[in-house]
Amino acid sequence: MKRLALLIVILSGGLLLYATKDFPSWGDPNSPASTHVSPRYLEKSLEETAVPNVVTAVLADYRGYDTMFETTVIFCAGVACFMLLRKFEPEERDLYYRHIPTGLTLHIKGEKQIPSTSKEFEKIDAIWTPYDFIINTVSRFLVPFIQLFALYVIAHGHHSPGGGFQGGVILGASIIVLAVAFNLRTAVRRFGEKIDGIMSALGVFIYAGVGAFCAILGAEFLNYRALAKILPVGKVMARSHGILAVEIGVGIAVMAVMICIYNNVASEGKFDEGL
Amino acid sequence: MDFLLTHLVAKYNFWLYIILMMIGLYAMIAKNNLIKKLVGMNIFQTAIILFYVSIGSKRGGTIPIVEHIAGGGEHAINPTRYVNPLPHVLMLTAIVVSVSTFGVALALAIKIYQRYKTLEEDELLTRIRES
Amino acid sequence: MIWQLDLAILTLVIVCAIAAISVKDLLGTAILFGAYSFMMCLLWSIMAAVDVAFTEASVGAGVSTVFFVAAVFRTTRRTKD
Amino acid sequence: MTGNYPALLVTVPLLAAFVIYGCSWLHKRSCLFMALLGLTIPFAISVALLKKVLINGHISYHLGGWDPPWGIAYELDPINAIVLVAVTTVALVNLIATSKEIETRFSDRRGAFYALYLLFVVGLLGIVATGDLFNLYVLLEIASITGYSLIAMGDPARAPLSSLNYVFMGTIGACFYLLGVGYIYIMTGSLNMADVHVLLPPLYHSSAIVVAFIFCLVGVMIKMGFFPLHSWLPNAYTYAPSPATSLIAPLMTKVMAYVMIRLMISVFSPKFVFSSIAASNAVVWLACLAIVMGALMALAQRDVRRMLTYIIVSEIGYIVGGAWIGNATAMSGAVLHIINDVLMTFCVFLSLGAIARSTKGYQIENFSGLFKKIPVTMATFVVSGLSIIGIPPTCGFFSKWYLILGAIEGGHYGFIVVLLLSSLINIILFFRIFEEAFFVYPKTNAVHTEGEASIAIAETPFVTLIPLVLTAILLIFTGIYSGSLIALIIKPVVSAGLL
Repeated sequence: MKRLALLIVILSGGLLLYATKDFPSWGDPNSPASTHVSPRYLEKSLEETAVPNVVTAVLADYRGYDTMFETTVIFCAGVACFMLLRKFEPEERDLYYRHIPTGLTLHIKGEKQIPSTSKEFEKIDAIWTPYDFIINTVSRFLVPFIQLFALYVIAHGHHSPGGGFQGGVILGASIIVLAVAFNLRTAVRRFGEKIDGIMSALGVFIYAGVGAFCAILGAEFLNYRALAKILPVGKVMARSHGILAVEIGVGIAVMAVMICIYNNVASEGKFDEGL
Repeated sequence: MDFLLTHLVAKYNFWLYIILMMIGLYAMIAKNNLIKKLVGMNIFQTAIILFYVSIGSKRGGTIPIVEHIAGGGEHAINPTRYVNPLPHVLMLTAIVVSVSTFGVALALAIKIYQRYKTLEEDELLTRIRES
Repeated sequence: MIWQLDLAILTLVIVCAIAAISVKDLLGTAILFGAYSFMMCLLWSIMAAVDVAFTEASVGAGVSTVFFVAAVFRTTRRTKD
Repeated sequence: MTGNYPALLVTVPLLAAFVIYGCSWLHKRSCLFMALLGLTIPFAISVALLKKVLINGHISYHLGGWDPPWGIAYELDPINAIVLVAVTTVALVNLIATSKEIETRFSDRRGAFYALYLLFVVGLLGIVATGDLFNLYVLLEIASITGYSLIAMGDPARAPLSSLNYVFMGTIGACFYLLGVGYIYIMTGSLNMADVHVLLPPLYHSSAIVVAFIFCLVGVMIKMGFFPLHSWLPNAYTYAPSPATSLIAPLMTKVMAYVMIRLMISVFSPKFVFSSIAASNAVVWLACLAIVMGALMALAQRDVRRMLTYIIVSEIGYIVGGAWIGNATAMSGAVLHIINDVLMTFCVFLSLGAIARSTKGYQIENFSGLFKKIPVTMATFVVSGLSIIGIPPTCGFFSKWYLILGAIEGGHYGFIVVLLLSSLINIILFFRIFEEAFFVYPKTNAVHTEGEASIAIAETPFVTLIPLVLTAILLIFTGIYSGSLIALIIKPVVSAGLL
């Protein structure tokens, strides 16, 4: 196998090197890639979409259709992880509880369970390390700031690097931080599975829905210019607002999917104990 | 000397992605562990992303965020001053696709491990043959 | 562009990639892979692809590494190669 | 609104998938209804589009209102309109026919299953309709990721590993395609297929373009399971759950074959493909090898489902060979074979799924005495089998006929010999099963234990049977009308592309 691999690698590497000789030199401002299609984006995007960050303008407007499917890919991954891993039937296994006042650990075998109403006991993971005061406090303190930063990244994507994806991932990471620092149950209690599932669908639905709405308003699919009919702004600003709307959709979807994948992977789909 | 070195670095950049891609491809074919293959797959994808980003770069170009210039029109914006934004857009998509594939593949790997308690391909094949 | 820095990062990327696929501990692979992604992200920000770099920093070096560690935690650290 | 049909064709099932997944958390029973609705509308739209394309000719739809080289465009010509109709038909009929099995088998996650099902269809529809090279990659990944996860839901012992192997191979394929697109982009600066087609001719001698073509082609060939690169295919399709197999097995490989033809005609040009790269003979011989090896490996299987997966490998060989012979007749034959093969592979897998209800497994021995038990279902299986062999009234004959005509025209006599040989092998393959089902009765001890009940007619439920019979009738109808299919739809486009 190793020899075969080496052969394939050398063969395709050689082919690629052979092709490199005809490339325009690196960083050449006169290469076809820099002169054919892209100058229009740089020249006109501010004028046509009122978005200074050209990458955002191209991502969400000129090639917005790609981005819709990109969000769909993420959604597919979330649904796939849910479908592959999620187990609904509770498995019989040992449970561990901690008696909060005394700090004693209870190991319960079989099906017996301490009633969930009991305030004195707390369910803990099988591989449990005592809570670290510093980690807990710092993460609890940081989470709101992470979320605030994520919202900034989404909202300010028009003017600076960032946008729905990055913001969505950071939002998702804020919940994942909770799951890592405390335990999975805390995170799931804060952000339930049902909400998560609905939000992942909702986010992509916002994106595709804005597109379909433009079609209903009589323009092409995803032509945000049509939004000017219902928004009190001009056609160029309507594009800018349309971009913001889809970025928000992307952010919601990506956040929900990241959390969904993490929860399923970290708990093997049982949603009881994680990392 | 300085010119030679910059040129070398520049060329190095275009070849690097081939080296990385071949590392990834080799890992995907030759490695026995499924997770290692996955890492190879990711390196392979990142190498392609590097290639695309290299297409977009321009000597002396800055980041593709257009400055607000009072009364600006098309005269105010000189496209050669900014790097090509299109490959960046495409690669955002590619990064997202790669993380999606990665997530699905990890889920599959966990499912395989749950059943066979191993991630080594040869052990998996012998266990399948036995059962 | 500072070419010394560029060269150093380019070398580190390759080193990280080779290390990630050859280390015999999957948790180590996870961390090295995160480092690889982060080096890549630096490389892209050098090439002025800020959006791509931002995405890679949050997705590649951030969330994927967490997924990876979670998956290793749920499976095994041991590997023969 | 009719102007927006090309976009709605893809986005209606897309929106339906999101709604289904969202609703599955609130109300599980409405999922099936919405999924049916989400596939019926695109079916109607695709038929309307086919009609429109036949009347008005080429349709170009600019998404987001941006003109092509800058924005993304959908390009519809008669050929891809008819492939779209085939895809939506198969997806809709398969959903109706297998809905019962899906509902019982995936009861707690049916929302997710339907969502992935619809997204798979979205991916395929987009791949066929799109006129943008990068958009094709994204849609390809949608179809692949949903395909991986649908396949992995099958046999818990084998399906996840088969699916993971498919992930590795599929990702290499998609990445090679992406790399090829990158090479095209660096040389031309454009991603729109029509634009690239115009920009390429001066660059045909450049090594980068040749390598780009090779990488795109290899990537697509991995995805369609062309012979030396088919290793993922048999396992993935054998262990998938049967509703997913009868969706994925007919569609994925054929749609990728269509992508190959599209790359050859409307991105690169036949002139480049057949003259600049002197590889067309080699590819035809490789296709011959694929046909023979597929048929021989099918002969070695005792498991009927696995046998059929190898037949797919062999059928892909027909299409690739026909496309690379390089004249209009053979190319029309290849396009016709894509459509016919979609229908007949679908029919054979669907009837196999229905048969599997009454048998315990997919081994040939399990088929004994089935004609007595489920006569109608077996009849549809026979019709699809005859079509794959290529017996005249069924559609399989006609595409093979055009392929042979094209091969004679192009002087590829080896291809003709191989085609006939594989048809002979197919006769052996299918008559082995027919014989078992028709003449052999279940072993006596089985009759003793189960008594008369095992002989009693236990026909497939109507919800599966009616779509199945309709598909079988469609096979014959496509066969009868294939002359006009070629004359009206395929030939004009193909000859315009090839001359």
